[in-house]
Amino acid sequence: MSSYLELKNINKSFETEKEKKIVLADINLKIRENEFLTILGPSGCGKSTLLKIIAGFSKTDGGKLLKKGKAIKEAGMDRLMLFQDFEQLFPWQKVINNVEFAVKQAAKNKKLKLSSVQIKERALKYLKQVKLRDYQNYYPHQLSGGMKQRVALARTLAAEAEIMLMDEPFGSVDSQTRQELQQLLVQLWQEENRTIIFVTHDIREAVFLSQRIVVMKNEPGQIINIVENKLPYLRKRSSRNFNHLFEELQSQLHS
Amino acid sequence: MSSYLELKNINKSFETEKEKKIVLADINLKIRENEFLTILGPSGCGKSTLLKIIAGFSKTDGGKLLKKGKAIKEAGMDRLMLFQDFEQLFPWQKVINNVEFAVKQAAKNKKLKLSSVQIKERALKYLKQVKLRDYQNYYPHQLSGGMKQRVALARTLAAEAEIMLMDEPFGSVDSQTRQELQQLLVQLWQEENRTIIFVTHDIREAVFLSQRIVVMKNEPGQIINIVENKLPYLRKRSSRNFNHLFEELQSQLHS
Amino acid sequence: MKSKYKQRFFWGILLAFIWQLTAVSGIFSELIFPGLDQISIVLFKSLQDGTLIKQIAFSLSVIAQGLFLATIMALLFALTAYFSSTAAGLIDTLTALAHPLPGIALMPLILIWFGSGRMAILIVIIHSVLWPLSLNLSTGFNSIPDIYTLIAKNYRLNKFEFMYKILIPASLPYFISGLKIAWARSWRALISAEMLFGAINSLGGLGWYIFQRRVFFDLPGVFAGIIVIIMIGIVVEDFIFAKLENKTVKKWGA
Amino acid sequence: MKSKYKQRFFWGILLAFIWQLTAVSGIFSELIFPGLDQISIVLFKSLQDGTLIKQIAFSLSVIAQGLFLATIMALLFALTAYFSSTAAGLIDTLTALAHPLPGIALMPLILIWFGSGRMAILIVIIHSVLWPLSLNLSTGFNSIPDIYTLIAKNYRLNKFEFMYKILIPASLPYFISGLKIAWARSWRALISAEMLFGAINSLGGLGWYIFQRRVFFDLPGVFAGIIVIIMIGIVVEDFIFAKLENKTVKKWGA
Amino acid sequence: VNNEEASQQKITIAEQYGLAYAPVQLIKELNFLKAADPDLEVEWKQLSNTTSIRESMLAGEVDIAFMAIPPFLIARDKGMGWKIISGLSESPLGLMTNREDINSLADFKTDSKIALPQPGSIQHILLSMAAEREFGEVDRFDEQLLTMSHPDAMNALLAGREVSAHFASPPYLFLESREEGIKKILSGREAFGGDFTFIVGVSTEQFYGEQPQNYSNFLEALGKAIEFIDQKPDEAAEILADNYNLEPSEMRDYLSWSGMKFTSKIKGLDKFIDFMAAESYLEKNSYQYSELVFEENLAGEKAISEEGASQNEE
Ligand SMILES: Nc1ncnc2c1ncn2[C@@H]1O[C@H](COP(=O)(O)OP(=O)(O)OP(=O)(O)O)[C@@H](O)[C@H]1O
Ligand SMILES: Nc1ncnc2c1ncn2[C@@H]1O[C@H](COP(=O)(O)OP(=O)(O)OP(=O)(O)O)[C@@H](O)[C@H]1O
Ligand SMILES: [Mg+2]
Ligand SMILES: [Mg+2]
Repeated sequence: MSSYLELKNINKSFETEKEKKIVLADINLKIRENEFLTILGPSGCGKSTLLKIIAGFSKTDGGKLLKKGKAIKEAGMDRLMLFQDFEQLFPWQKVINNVEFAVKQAAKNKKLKLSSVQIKERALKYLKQVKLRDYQNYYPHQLSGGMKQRVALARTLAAEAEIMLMDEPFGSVDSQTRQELQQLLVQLWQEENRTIIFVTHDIREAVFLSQRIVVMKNEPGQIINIVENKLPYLRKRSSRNFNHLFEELQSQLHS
Repeated sequence: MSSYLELKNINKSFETEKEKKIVLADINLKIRENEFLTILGPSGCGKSTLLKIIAGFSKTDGGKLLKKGKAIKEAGMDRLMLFQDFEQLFPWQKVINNVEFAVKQAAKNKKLKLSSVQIKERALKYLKQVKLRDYQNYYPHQLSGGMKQRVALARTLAAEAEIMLMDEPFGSVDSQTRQELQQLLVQLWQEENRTIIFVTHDIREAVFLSQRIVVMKNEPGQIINIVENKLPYLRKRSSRNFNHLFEELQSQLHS
Repeated sequence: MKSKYKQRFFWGILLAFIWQLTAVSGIFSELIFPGLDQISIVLFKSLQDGTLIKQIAFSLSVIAQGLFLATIMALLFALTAYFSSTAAGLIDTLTALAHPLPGIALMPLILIWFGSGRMAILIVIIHSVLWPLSLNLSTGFNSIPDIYTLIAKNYRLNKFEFMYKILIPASLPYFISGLKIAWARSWRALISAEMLFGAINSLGGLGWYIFQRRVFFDLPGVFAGIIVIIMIGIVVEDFIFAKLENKTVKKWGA
Repeated sequence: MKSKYKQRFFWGILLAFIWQLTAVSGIFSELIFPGLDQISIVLFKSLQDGTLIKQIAFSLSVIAQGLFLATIMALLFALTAYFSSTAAGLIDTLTALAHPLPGIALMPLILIWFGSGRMAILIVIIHSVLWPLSLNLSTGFNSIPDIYTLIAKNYRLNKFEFMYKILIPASLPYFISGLKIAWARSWRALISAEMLFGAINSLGGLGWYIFQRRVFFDLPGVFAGIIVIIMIGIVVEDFIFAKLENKTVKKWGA
Repeated sequence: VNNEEASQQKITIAEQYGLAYAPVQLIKELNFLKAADPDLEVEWKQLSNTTSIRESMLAGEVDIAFMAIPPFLIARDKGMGWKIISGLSESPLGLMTNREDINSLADFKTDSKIALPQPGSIQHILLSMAAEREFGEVDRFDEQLLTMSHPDAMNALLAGREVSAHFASPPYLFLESREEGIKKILSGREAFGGDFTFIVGVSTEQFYGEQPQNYSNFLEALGKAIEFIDQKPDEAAEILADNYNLEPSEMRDYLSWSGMKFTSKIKGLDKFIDFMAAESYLEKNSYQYSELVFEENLAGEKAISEEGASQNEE
């Protein structure tokens, strides 16, 4: 197995006033190209921290992060992060401009020249996918929580990055929209060859989406299991195998 | 049925640059004392807006909000709101002080004198319930998303309000912790006679928690159905009736 | 918006009324506390004979230039300090050095090094404006939520893009409040500088106008000058700053 | 923290070195550009005979008082403006009126109304500090995220609790940057006022010290005074403000 | 400063407000300098006080300035390379008070404030001279001084609260003496113990050495202006009235006020030096006359000594 992204012995701790808090301990993980990987684990086990390390935002205490064998030192548009926060949109830009921002930066990064019409078109395409086309002229503070999350999703998609790091992107999205977005994501991933690392709390979501599921535990954050999910796409939530895997994971997590 | 809280013909719209956006249209709802009510509905249908109106934060365009027959004009500690946002903790206070804040205000409101030891004890009790006792000396920015939500929950519980308005409090909490918190909430509600209005996207959560489920639709935000949930507490997620109700609600929402 | 002007108007009238009442009451000698009638006459005369207009124009042009230069410099300072911690050390030290020094204490040096012309006045204005503005800007830059910085890194914004796409809009409330302070400070600096540096071939600004009135013991004239400053201040506040805020910060719901 | 002092030290030494080099090079006449040796001698003498120490103490005590009063007033202004929109109109108008007026233009009025004593100096300091500080505070108050205000309403904080539990901590970066500006401004105002009002009871402050040196054409003395101001500025910046920031804003991760 | 050529063609003169500077205003109004050399560019610089003027001169921004003898001496003593061109005027000065209970210096309480331009100004030196003579304490009033420009001081004196006395020069002296309740308790002449030159013209050695032609043109123009006021006071008043924001008749009164005298003679220089050196306002205590005055005016040396002698007889 050629390792596309490789995390070797990653350790991470934070200094607090009273103690040195170990957040991630000895994380080892190999991620294949075009893989859809989800990370499941209890609140506070270090999932966001791990994504931020892969994105190149945080320094580690030790260990290596390799992409195609080369060490990654800083953030880049190849690994685009969708944050867990609601407030990741630029409040000073309208929804459409927030998405256009990603289109422009992506084009610049690929040395592509796009006209402003093309930029707007692409941005609108993604806004439509998250069902917010009608809200293009809203400012972020005029949106609901779930809508903000979807705009952020649209922005991330619009960047058309090689690797997408998604931190609970559907946390505040209603179940129907959520299922649609999950399908959209799978479709996109199948069509366009991307690698996706997806953090979620929703075990069903993990089972529906990913090829492998990384299960983490808390205090300190460690990988306790990596589960292969060989169910064929598109997966049926009501199928026996689906629910079987769900239960297996649930019992692992609740142990 | 004596109506404890009553929403009569509530309408709400926002002015945007280009249009007048109608968010809530003709909301009528009677809520009984000590009821556990959930609100289900698609993202952006006005659930948060509705809670804010009940809390007394937003003016309506028309309609009335009555508590025991009397019009409610402003916010008060009888209706305590737990916001959807991650950033509702005071960043300048440690976790423990954030919770103590609620204890103190509640005591003051009830003209109770508590010693600082008592205040701390109560705050710690609630922190323990959300499993964050060990994090009492952390500042909010040192917490993960789910941990912030739990501290906010602890703060809301600590206020011991008559009516609790909870806006997707478990959005970023992992499934196990979530189930534990759901149980905690039901227990608290049964023991201490509170009225809870709870917004969620998770149909199973609604079925597990509440006596009645308000189903809303989008554009404009309206109530399309109110479903009674007579399943006996404590409910079993795997029971046939549970899943039956789940499917019924799902089909209503996805229609 | 409308109501703001109404309020302004109301309070303006009220203050004027109180002033006039005090003047008429005779508590203070007329020499010390002239009535608004006298002041308006002087103001009108000065406006009519054209010199005051020229002096206002002169002062405004110096202020515009000084503010522009100082803003650019403050931006440069705050930006360099933001991006390089070594530079931050230097700029920090410079600010701590220069900020508390009153222009008047530097007068001898400015006179000696820059003379007493437009250049000297500009220096005084810049010295007055630069430090508080760059302080406010720096605070603004450092108060930006981390997440925007991370996003900027992620999308590989270069420093320049980062500056105008993120830093400045995200710290705009600080920038605007800094600019307001800067604007007021530049007026103050200008008036004092003009008073102290005087005029060349009789072409001075509003400060010199006030100074001359004072020398000639024409208190209504002094007040006429002060009123002009106030008027210009209010116009700038209401039309420029209020517009700026309405078009930005307020619209963004911050 | 440590590295900050190191940097300060490094840059301080470097600037001093450049200064001395320029002085020794003879590009400027010694009258214009005295060497550090000369300056230190004057400084040392002045310190030794005790008057300078007294003058520093005097200036510091006036500043402390002025800053304290101005901060209280600015808080009152900003708070009243925050809570009442009518008051906001008045305070807005007052600020727009008074902020751009230089103390020096108001000197005749201050002299007549408040005399030339400590009171007058205090008035000049307050006039210098009050407006920018209350502006920064107001901006800070108005930039607080809505959610905190809602929570405050929900938990039924009274105005006073709201103020010290929410408003002030939530707008602290603005408050601190306002205080820094206020601190520098108060120095500036003090020095100018002391220069203009002269000595009181033979004491006079640092401003008077500088003015006397200047009048007697003693440039090294002027620089000695300036160096004292700078030193005090740096000490306050590094020990008071830096501590304040480390204990608050930085710790909160803003 | 700039290139030689340009500096040959430009002369910068610092002007100040005050009746004692009237001849300078006349040079300006009547274009005496242009008459001598039409190519000469004349820049008139208005600065707020003597200290600023001194500093401008130090910077090479001003070629010719006018000030009282003490501030000149202080700068000279510190090593400034400049000298007196000529005397300009003598003028009445007066310590004016608004307090009924003050009739002499002895009546000042320690908390009565005396306003004057600044320490080291001629007013300050005169007050110190009087204090030394009457009480043997030069610095008797130093703790009661308020540094104020003349207009501010007059204002304060009229307001009658903060300031008890003002050491005034014309026209403020004249304006104040017309006000009810304000009286003079000490004149400049009494304080000094004789006549003295109030304002002198000063220039730098550099200017003197590099632009001899301009220097002599200026000296000539100054002579012309002084003569003009002397001989045609009405016409001079007419021309200057506007400049001082006064009615011509008022102007004429002021110009001919007793004690107002426009003359190029320099009086009292020795005495100022002696006193200021004795009281350590100056470091050096003896100056060659030629160290202080440009050659063209050294002829006046004798006249000065004679004047001094005649004063002492009075
Ligand atoms: N600046 C910090 N200082 C101290 N501890 C921190 C800091 N930032 C994060 N942590 C700790 O790191 C741990 C992991 O945080 P992280 O945000 O990665 O959790 P998570 O797995 O994403 O949780 P969630 O599912 O709730 O979002 C938490 O225990 C948190 O307290
Ligand atoms: N200030 C505003 N201006 C204009 N529209 C607004 C404003 N605030 C909210 N809205 C609109 O109100 C609608 C309802 O918002 P609300 O936050 O109540 O939704 P919600 O049901 O809570 O959604 P979610 O489940 O995503 O949190 C949204 O369509 C939003 O765009
Ligand atoms: Mg997380
Ligand atoms: Mg919501």
